Amino acid sequence: MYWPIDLIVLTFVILCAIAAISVKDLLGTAILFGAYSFMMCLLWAVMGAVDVAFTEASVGAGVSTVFFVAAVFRTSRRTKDSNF
Amino acid sequence: MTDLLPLIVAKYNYWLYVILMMIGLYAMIAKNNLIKKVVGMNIFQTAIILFYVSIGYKKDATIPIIQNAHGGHDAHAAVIHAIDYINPLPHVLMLTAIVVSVATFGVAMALAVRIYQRYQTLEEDELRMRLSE
Amino acid sequence: MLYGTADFPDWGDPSSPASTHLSDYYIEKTIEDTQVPNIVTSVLADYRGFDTMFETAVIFTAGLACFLLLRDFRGKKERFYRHKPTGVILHIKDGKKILAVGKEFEHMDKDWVPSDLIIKTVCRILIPFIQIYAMYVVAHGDFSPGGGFQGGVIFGSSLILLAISYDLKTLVKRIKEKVLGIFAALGVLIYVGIAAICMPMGGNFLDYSKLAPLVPGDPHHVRALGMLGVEIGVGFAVMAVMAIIYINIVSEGRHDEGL
Amino acid sequence: MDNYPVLIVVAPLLAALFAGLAVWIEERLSYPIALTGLAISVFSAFNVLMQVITSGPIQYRMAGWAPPMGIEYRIDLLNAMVLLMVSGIGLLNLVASYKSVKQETYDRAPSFYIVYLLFMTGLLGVTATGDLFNLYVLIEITSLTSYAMVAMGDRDRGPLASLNYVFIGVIGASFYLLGVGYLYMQTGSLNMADVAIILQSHQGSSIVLTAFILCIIGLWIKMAFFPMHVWLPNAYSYSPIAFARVVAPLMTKVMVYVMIRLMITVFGLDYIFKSPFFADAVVWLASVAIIFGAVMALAQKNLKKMLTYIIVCEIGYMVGGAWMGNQLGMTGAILHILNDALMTFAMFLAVGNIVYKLKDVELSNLTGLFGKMPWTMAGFVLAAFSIIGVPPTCGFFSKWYLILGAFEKGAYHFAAALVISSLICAVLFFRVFEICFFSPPSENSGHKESHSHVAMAEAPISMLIVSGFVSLSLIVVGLYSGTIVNTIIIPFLK
Amino acid sequence: MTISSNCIVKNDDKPTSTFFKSFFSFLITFVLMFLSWLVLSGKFEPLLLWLGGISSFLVAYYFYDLLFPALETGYVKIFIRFIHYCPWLIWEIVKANFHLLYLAFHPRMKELIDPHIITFKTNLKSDIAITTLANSITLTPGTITITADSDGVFKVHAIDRECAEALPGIMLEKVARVFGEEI
Amino acid sequence: METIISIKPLLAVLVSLLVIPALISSSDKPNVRESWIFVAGAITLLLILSMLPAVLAGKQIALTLFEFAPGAGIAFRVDGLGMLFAIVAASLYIVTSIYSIGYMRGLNEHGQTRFVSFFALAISATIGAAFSANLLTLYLFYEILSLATYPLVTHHQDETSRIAGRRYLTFILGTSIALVLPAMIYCYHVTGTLEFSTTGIFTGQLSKPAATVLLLMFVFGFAKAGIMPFHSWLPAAMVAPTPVSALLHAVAVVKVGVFSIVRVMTGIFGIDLLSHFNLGVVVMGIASVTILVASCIALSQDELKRRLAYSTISQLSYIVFGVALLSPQGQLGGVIHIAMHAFGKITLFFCAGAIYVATGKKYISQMSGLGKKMPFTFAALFIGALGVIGLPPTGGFYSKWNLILGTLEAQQTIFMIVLLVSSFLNAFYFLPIVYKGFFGKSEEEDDNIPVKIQEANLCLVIPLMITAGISIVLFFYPTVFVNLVKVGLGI
Repeated sequence: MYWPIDLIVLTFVILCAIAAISVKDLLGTAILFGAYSFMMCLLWAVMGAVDVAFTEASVGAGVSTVFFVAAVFRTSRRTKDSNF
Repeated sequence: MTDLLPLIVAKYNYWLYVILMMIGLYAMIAKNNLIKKVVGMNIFQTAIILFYVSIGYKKDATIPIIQNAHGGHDAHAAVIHAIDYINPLPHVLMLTAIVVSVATFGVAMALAVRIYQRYQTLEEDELRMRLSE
Repeated sequence: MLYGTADFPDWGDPSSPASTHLSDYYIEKTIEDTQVPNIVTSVLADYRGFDTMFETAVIFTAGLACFLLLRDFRGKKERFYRHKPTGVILHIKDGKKILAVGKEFEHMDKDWVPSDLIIKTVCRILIPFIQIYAMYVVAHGDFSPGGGFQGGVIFGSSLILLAISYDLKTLVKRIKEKVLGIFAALGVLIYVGIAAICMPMGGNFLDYSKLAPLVPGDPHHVRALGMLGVEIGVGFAVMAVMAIIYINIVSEGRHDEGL
Repeated sequence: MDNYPVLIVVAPLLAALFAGLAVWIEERLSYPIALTGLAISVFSAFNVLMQVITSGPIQYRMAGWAPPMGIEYRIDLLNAMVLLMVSGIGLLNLVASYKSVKQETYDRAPSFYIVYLLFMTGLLGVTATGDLFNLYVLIEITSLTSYAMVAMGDRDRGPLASLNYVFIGVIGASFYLLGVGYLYMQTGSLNMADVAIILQSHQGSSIVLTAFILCIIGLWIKMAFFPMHVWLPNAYSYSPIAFARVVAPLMTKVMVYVMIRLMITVFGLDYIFKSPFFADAVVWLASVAIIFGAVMALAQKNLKKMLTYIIVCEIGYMVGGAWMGNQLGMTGAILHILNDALMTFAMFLAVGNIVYKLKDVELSNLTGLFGKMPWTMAGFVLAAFSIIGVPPTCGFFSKWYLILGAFEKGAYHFAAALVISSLICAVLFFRVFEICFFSPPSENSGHKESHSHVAMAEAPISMLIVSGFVSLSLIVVGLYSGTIVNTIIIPFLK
Repeated sequence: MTISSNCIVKNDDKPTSTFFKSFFSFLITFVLMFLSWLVLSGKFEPLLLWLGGISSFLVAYYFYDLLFPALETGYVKIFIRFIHYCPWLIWEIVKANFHLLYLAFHPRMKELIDPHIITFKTNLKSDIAITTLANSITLTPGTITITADSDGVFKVHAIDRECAEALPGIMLEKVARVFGEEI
Repeated sequence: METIISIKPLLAVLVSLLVIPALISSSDKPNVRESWIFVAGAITLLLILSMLPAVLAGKQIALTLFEFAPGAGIAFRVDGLGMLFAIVAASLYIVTSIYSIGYMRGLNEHGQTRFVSFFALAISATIGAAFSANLLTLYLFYEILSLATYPLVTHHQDETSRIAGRRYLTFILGTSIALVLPAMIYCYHVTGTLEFSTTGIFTGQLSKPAATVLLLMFVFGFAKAGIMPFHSWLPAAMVAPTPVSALLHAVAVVKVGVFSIVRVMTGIFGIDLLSHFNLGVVVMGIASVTILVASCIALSQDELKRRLAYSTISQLSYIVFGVALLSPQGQLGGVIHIAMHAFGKITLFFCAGAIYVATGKKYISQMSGLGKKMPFTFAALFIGALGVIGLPPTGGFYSKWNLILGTLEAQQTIFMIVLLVSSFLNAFYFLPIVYKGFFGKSEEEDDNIPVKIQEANLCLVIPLMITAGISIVLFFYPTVFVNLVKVGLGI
């Protein structure tokens, strides 16, 4: 119904996804990953899947990110991964 | 080309899910860092969720919560038309899928921590070197 | 292979097969069958309740898996104590010696940062509200978006927030590992139990409508009540598991220190 | 009681939860609870099988909803057989595991049992369910539990193997989920029977084709079919033996079952074999898988690793048989699900006994085992013969049907691959026997009567009994394979 | 550098004297929780009310000491004064917003913006007062609290000299008044 | 043909099998253990003999145990051929048991319990093979026999036996899996049955090339028959203790191979089909090559047991040769050679074992003059040699005679020459041993001291006397066997 919003969010989703896997700082990845989840959640809210959006907001942007940060805290933050 | 354009436009959601999936798959295969791979895995899973949610979407329909039925007892007052509500089934399925993905994510992170404890690295090539020693 | 996509029905087409076969039934009959206006909840917890039961089991498994993988019952070798009034730090290298420390010393983490007062105070105030919101989400799954899982996650995050804003020891002291473990199992057990009770009551597995004699009130409402019970179970399990996973990851399973 | 079908699946789940609660009271309670749960499961499975044989397929509606709306369990002959097999093996392994779990996972034995029960729940559920999505959830339960178990095993390499397993497992499951999504998009239903009915009017659709390919590829990844097998050897050989004993025979076999179920019940054999090209390609691939698995097994120096490659090889048998496109091949594939599960189980039981005593199953360490552990080795030999395909062990009879199927289709390469792999297996196992039979040369000077009295060091009696029982069942099942084929498989295929 | 961990650990060693306090704390939390439940829910079915009651009870039982670690009689007063303080804060925020807009669109923006960090010490005692002040500073555009510790030492980042000079100033007085503390 | 349903064939197979637990449980009481063997052997033989009258009367005794597909299952059927083979195997089992007690105890071998247990298993499998009603059952017992003999071959558990065991399995198991199994399944695929029938099971489904390939797969696949080039396991297997070589590698194992080939040719293909496609000549050719080459190799062997092994290889081909003649006389001669050669060759092996136990000598070149020390043994050796060469007064003459008649009957003169040449070769490699034994001079022998008789112990000598005796008896009274063969082949 709101296809422009939809499209913009979709673009953001893809940008976030690509950024998340190509950043060298794993904490950055964590944050970008959270942003990705949040964008996804917005997208679903737009599509009317409120329950899914709610879940994704609490899980993807919330708990997953926390787990992620916790894991990075216990491992190393840097990665030698090249950009692509 | 003329046929292709409407094809792309009418189904852009589906195309984008394919792109996301490929990004996830790429990260899982090509990335050297295990945590990045886990991120790729999650992107892969969300892409599928996007796909399902897209299946359920209906134009000009509203969220699948029946509006005029609060209280439950006067439900029969209004007739409910299926066309007014978005298909709830994919949402249900995807709730489950999200749960599964977060469970997998947690386990994968725990594994990553374990690997780091043992080898002090999460880079695949270094791990391989350690293993072959 | 993925490009079978071209044959898809257009996005959002209301007459595509996906949205006409089953979903029509669900949308039109939910109220009649279950008296739950949130169709997602009714499908989740009733029509396809069996899926959800296993979904909860998946969560339980994940918690268990993290516990199994990371939980380390050995004490840490090194310990640090800080003398509160002076800030002098004692470093004890042999962990087997039990030091009888007075109240002035506190056990502290190796890479210790003083936790921020602002965050701490704000979280302190926020956490109870988050928790009541989580419970609200669980209880109102029938009417509005949300349900056991979301509520559980939110509740779990409130616990995690507690751990982050203070320190892990606070959380572990407050909610024992045992309690979390029991909650995790109990939550799933509530679900499976409710489902299983339907069998001796003469119904099929999960057939809440057969529970009517056990429940006071309107017998028509019994399915909704069943769903509510189930959601509460899910909430318990998810809450506990989220906390378990977090605690184990962040402390490498030692439950002593962490983010 | 009509609730047996669901009891098969729910009993282990309930037991897992009760064990999860009981652990906090008394750690030792978890084992009897687990035993009870699985015993109930086996009992129910047996009842269901009898019921199905006498009065046809059973439909069990969850929550009382009619099939396409709710989830149903549809148990026919094939299901019932696999259910009994899975629960039986689960129970037997549990009996055998008590000592080895204690030895291997000293401080987390209770958790082991809980995870084990959940794993069994998943497998049984996968077998029983008649709903495509429910299948996915259950597959995930089995996968998650196996990830945990694999990581629990070998302290050093376990976690890494497990993480790789996670990645590949997730890809596999996601492909399957995607396939189900495509199917759902085309049919609007998730119930297998319902989908099958609707699909008949959509035979030409490219969505259905994509769905089919995605589902099958997902399952192939999960069952470690040849090009997608890379995760299996590491994952299985690093997991604790008490778990390897059950995951090796069951996991892949249940996935093969799911593949056959999808082929027969959902898509329909007519649809699949309409164009011969695809099926031919799969049979070729299966032949390659068989040879590859056998050759790789030959290259291994560790007994556990060797066996894992044999699993890869056996998967090739079943996939090839199922895609043969004729009744004989399918019969062989189904019979081989049962037989292979039994013989791999027997094999791993014997290996479990050896591991219990030796800790390490590098081939070079096995010298003189026939003297030390004669009973264990007897079980090992029987299982090996079954894998080679020596009559009257059961492995021979499924091979028989598979080769017959190959002849009927004219797929001589597949028959050749079967024969060659049998030969390679023979070489493999006799190499092991040789090592075990001949003691190290230093002790072997002169023929003395005292030689025969090498100090026996057998595994605990509980493990031996199970091992012996299963090994003998190989012969019994082999001898009665005619009965099995005639009462279960043929009526099912008709 | 004292960590106020005493406020979250239950003082088990003197239960008799603290029981009453705890109970009050519990009661107030319970009431607060139940009120928020009602606000969220907006439904007054008996079932939901019961559930709300139970939930509030649970939260209050387990976590009463988070919200009100040590019961003080002045809480109600503080609450009322805090409500008075809010409009003023909002007005300050609005003012600061305009100031920032002015900065941002000023032609000599780069000269005007002169970020620096200032440190000052207050006499605020209670955690909650310090936090309130810190958050108020942060909420006001142009200034961000970097750290604040329990001794009342603040580190604030300000965007320009004008913002910096306004600190701690009147805001501190107001906050101190709200929490009944000396400046 | 009348068929009796009876459990006796099964019992005959099971007796030796069921005695194994008893053997194991009495492993530390050798006398008890050996008495168990005799009990089992006697019961087996009695069971078999009790079926003899019925079989001679032209009846068949059948029992179907498991039918796992139509026409394929585990089923027993006793006919003349099977009866002949079973009698030979069971009676020689008893004799060999006596012998093996003497041999094993004489050499103080290790692992005797294991030895006797697997021996019993092997016998059980042999009788099972003899009584099998279809190719599947035959294959089953064939495989069991292969596997059961492996621990016997590698009994010494040293490096030589390891290599021998490897070769043994490679040939036996390899060929059976790679050749027999596919061939068998192909037969089933084409015909839908594997039951032996006197007319063959094929009814025109096979083309000549297919039939040829199939037949060759069977002939080479049953490598226990030692058809060249799949023969070299047999000399290698001679590292086994002599009772094993005697019973298994002169009677049970190798004869099961030959028996299987005979069964396949007569019961699966059918004489008519073979003669229709003229396939007999192909088999005969292969057999002739084996006969001649093996005889020549035997000439050059110095180790007695190896010479005997090569002799066995060549003699086995006689049997295949005889059946492939496709004429009644030839078949009679071939099949009866199973029995005649068995008694002759086992005598020879017994002698070799007895010499080894008594003097520790393995090589023929060392045996000069031994005949004076061990006259009974060498006498038996002489009789056995006559039997194998095919000279009167031994049973071997009877079978050779019939074979030659058969070649004439089939008008295959070239093959008659093969037979004659090989007989000469046989004589060349056997008679010198006997001659040297009696008339040669051993190196440590001193003319002045009168030779003392130094026979091996009685347990060794009596069996070889018995078998030598039977060889001679068979020359005069071959009727039972002849009748059995005639009943079995329907000629």
